[in-house]
Amino acid sequence: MPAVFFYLFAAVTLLFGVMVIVSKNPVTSALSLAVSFVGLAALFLGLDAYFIGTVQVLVYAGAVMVLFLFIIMLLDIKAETGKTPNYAAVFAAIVVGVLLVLQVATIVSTFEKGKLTTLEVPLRPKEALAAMGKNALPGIQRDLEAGILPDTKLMGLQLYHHYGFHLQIIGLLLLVSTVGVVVLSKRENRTEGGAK
Amino acid sequence: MITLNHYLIVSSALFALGLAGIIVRRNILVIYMCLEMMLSAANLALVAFSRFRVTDGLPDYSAQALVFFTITVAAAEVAVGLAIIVALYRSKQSVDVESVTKMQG
Amino acid sequence: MSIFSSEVFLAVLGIALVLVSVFFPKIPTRTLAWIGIAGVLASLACLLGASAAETSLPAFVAPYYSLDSHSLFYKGFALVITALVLWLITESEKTLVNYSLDGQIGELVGLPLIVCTGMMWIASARDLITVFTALELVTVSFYVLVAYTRKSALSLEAGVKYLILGAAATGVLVYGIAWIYGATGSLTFEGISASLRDPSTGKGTLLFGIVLLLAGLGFKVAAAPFHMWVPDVYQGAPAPVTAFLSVGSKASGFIILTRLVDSLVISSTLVSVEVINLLLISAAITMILGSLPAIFQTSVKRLLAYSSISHAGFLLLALACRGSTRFDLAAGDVVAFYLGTYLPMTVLAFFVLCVARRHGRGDSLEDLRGLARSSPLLALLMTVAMASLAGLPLTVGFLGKMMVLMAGVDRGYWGVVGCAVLSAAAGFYYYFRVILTLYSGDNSQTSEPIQLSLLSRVIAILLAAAVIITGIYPRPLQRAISGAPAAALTTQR
Amino acid sequence: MSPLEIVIFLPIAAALAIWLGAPARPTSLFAALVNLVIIAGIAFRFDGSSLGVGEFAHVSSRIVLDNPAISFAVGIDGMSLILALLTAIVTLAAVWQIVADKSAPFHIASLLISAGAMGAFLSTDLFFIYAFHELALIPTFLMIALHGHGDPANRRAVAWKTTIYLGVGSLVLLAGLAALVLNFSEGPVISFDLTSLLQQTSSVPAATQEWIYFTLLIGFGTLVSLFPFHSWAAPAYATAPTSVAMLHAGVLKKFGLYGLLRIAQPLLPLGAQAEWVQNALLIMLLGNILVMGLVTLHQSRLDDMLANSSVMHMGYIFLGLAAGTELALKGAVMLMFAHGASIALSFALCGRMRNQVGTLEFSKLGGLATNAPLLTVLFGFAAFASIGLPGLANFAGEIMIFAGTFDPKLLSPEKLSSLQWTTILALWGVVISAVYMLRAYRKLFFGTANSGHYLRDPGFSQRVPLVLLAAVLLVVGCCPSVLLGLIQSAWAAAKVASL
Repeated sequence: MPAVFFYLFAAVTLLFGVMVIVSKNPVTSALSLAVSFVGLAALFLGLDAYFIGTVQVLVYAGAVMVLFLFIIMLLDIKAETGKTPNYAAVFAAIVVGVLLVLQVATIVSTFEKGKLTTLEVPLRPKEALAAMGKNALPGIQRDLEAGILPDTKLMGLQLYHHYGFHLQIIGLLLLVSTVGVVVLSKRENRTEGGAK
Repeated sequence: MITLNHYLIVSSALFALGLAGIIVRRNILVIYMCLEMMLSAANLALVAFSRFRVTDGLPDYSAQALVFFTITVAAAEVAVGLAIIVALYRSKQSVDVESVTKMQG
Repeated sequence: MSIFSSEVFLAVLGIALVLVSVFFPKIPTRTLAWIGIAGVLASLACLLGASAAETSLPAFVAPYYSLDSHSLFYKGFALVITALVLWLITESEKTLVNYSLDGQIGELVGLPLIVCTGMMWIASARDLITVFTALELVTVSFYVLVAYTRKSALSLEAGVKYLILGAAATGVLVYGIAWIYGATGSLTFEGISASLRDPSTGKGTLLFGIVLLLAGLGFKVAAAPFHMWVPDVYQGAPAPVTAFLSVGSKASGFIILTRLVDSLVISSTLVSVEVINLLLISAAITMILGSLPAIFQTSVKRLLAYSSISHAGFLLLALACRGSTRFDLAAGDVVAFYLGTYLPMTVLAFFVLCVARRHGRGDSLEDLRGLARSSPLLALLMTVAMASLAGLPLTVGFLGKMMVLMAGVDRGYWGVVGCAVLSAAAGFYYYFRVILTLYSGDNSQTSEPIQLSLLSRVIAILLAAAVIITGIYPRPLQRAISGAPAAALTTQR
Repeated sequence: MSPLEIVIFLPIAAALAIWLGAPARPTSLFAALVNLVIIAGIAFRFDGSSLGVGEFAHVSSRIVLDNPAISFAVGIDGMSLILALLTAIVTLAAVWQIVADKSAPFHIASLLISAGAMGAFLSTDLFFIYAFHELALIPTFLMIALHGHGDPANRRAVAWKTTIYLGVGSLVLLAGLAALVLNFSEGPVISFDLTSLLQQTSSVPAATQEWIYFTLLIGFGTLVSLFPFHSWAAPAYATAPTSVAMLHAGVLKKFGLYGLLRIAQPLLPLGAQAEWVQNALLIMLLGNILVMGLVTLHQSRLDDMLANSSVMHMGYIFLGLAAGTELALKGAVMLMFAHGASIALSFALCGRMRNQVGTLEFSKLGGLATNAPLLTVLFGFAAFASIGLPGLANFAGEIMIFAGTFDPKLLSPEKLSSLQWTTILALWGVVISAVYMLRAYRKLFFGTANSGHYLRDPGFSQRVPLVLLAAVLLVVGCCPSVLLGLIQSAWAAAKVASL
């Protein structure tokens, strides 16, 4: 990804992230977060993670944030007014945040000494094809031969071939959360023993 | 040239923003959004690490699988979380953190 | 039936119970709960009958699934606590129905089974992805369980608190996993352990990830400084759920921590000193912050919450002592041993609270005054539980504490051992205060006699007997942990 | 099954039976009697000369944990036999004299304390020696807090103080024991077994031995009310119900001394001999004898006085321990027995007086002898025994301790050692105790009678426990060889004898 795009999307992600925190109106916060997530998705694309980037837009920016907005509208939550911010908390938050970023900056400055390569390594589909050998499914094989990164296909292979068990766990988790949402959001039923 | 470090700094900044939001904000819904920001920051770090650890010419997809699961889990958590917050709002008519400080001691 | 299929069976049973309770609301919850208990016991029987060398794992789980002595013990642990929690739910059915929205508590019976499945998977996890997904399965289920009785404002508050802090912990946990992955290039415990021997692994990166991961897990096990949520959530959640959180969730956190510490500390010295120091510092703070506030509590549930924190401190000390060959050989593993001692006494205490609640007594200390006159049996059970939690000899609680202290002394962690002694001394005060309250109160107070059903009396007495007998004869527990033949497991409860 | 196991578990079983509804008094009397018969039987047939170093009779061992190697092991030698005998006698007396209306809690507590003491004296595994002692903690706590004398707030405070002191003392003790066990075991297996520890040729360096010994001294010392850690004892005994006071002051408190003699002294000889440990111990025991003696002198109530005197007399036993010579150690064991019997008798009498007279203030009482000749005589026994009058058991013990400190091996021709100076100062304690005991005796039983407060001799049944204890004092006092023959064997084995 050209550097200018990186800086652009990183700025979008972070600036709108700041908006989430500082805006007093929850609707603004939610919308800012959605934009921030779109910026993040762009960063994912820059990292050649096309599938993850798409999912980020679909699930986060699409579904999750809409859910947030929906709830905010439903409950009709007004902007906070008249409250003076808790300056101690603001100060603590800034200190914690700055320290964290500094910490990470210090750590990443040591990378070159270790084995982590920080320079972008070009992807080499041909080499990958050789390494995968017969394990590669036909579709993946074709794409790799053509020199394209079959990101979504590789994710599919990964999820269904290697992480099937975890996919099942996640399925169970989604079921539990469905049950949970039903249980937690049903209205009080005054007639005893009534069905849901 | 954009390096791994750039991505990690952005990720840490996003994480720090989320953390700061949790500390500063009093609206539970906004706090919950900040939590999502923290999760996304983690995802960014994971994807960046996976992209810069090229094995056999491809990014390491196991980390991306984890990112996929994280996103799914986050969605599920949001669903349950919002249900709880709605229930709270129904009983207290407020989503301020001060409405959940009845227990002390 | 293989162990894995018994886990799948439990999850399916859990879903089935939820569905049945929705479509056949006439079926009493009690019946469903006992079906669930039967299912859990069947799985337990299957676990006892199976051997660690079982090879019949489906190919899609095999690479992520280990069946060593640890995972077998923690699986058994999850099953036992789930069965006991379901029993506690039947005991406090009346209370729960009062506080649930429509007099239906079917989900409360089904969800624990799914949680149990998650815990059993955590016990077998070999990589961080499995850990994360299974842990989230457990956590999300607990969000629902904690907030379940939402007619009670406290339960709802507890749910919100657990939700916010739990989600924050998840974020920190994932971020930690990301950095550990960045440093080691691996998401499996073996891979992490192997990369530590690689001299080019960046220590700073790894440590940053470890600190974050430990923070996230510290939340799950109620370790300081991530313990703030514990008192409120324990107080607000329904008592059976609190027991489940206090024992089951903690055990899950500790099996992950054990595996993590093993892969970080034992095979290499790259970060071992730092990790152990982190654990020791956290252990010391946890013990102090757990036991000192406990002195001032007026609610028994809150008291048990702080007690749970201080026990987490002991467990952390035990964790820091891992690799002390003398004691790992000894108890199989001091952490597992301590958890094994923690289970029966905690469940016993919560049982008494459930029954007292059912009979109109709240969970404040004053509400238990004169319980000995209402029910000498309940008072005796609570006395046993408190004595064991305080770590009085001849109860199982003492053995756990003694093992931890000796392991600490053996490794020369004097400062933390000193904190542990302080914490235990404070424990004498607050646990004895509960005992004193049970037996005091003047005769003028009206105290209705409390009747217990024969079955619950038998189970409760068995639990108390387990506390005392295991306290005198701990060999079966030790055998169960160190992976001795399954026959030895039968005596572990 | 070893008879010793029966002796330990019978009281627990009896307590359980009473809790389940068995008639309290017959059950506990039965258990106490059976125990006394068994222990007496063992004592009659006991032949200590056949026991070697660290060997015990009537042994039985059941493994409860593989590693750390803990086994439920029981065994008996001369010293533990004497203390078991004391336990059996005092238990019988204590449960016999219980006359409360709802007596079940009293019987249960007494039996549990008795079982704890028995278990501690008869176990030969450090784990169980420690564990059984703690069995008494909850009953003592509850009995003082709920059924003690005095107003509720006060007795509660006393119960807390006692429990916290004993609890923390036990934790220090546990730390010491853990350090001892860990230092003594080499290789992967850690053993708590006293027999194997005793038979092991220790290679623990002197410095380590010193601080472990000191830790044990503080830990055990707190349980015996060694001077700076004594302040729980007097109020506890003054407040506790009579049977609990008898058992705790008479028997259970001896556990700390027993532990020092059994564990610390033989296993850590270098620690015991260390100069600084010795001096610290001497200062502390002088605190017991002189400071507590003076405190006792100023008490205005009988129960306070007895409780404080009990603390004071522990100093003499510690003196025997400090001397470490065979004669002095035998004297210490002797005095443990004698003091146990005499203080139990004192508290039993004190309890009777409290019940009948209603007050124990010296200033309000007098001339009680007129209607109660038997009690007068018995109280005389207790008082004179406590002073150390020849012919009663305490005398034999005290004289052996004093003589032991002047053992030729310890004497240097030029000057007296700090130990001997301590003994000389300690002798003044005898004078102090004579003053307060005789003064109390005279004030209570003679002098002008105070109207409204009468004391009568008890009926036949209630005389039994009192007479039993007095008889024991007299018999042992007149022919100490009855006990000394048993003790002989205990010290033939001990390494300290070679001092």
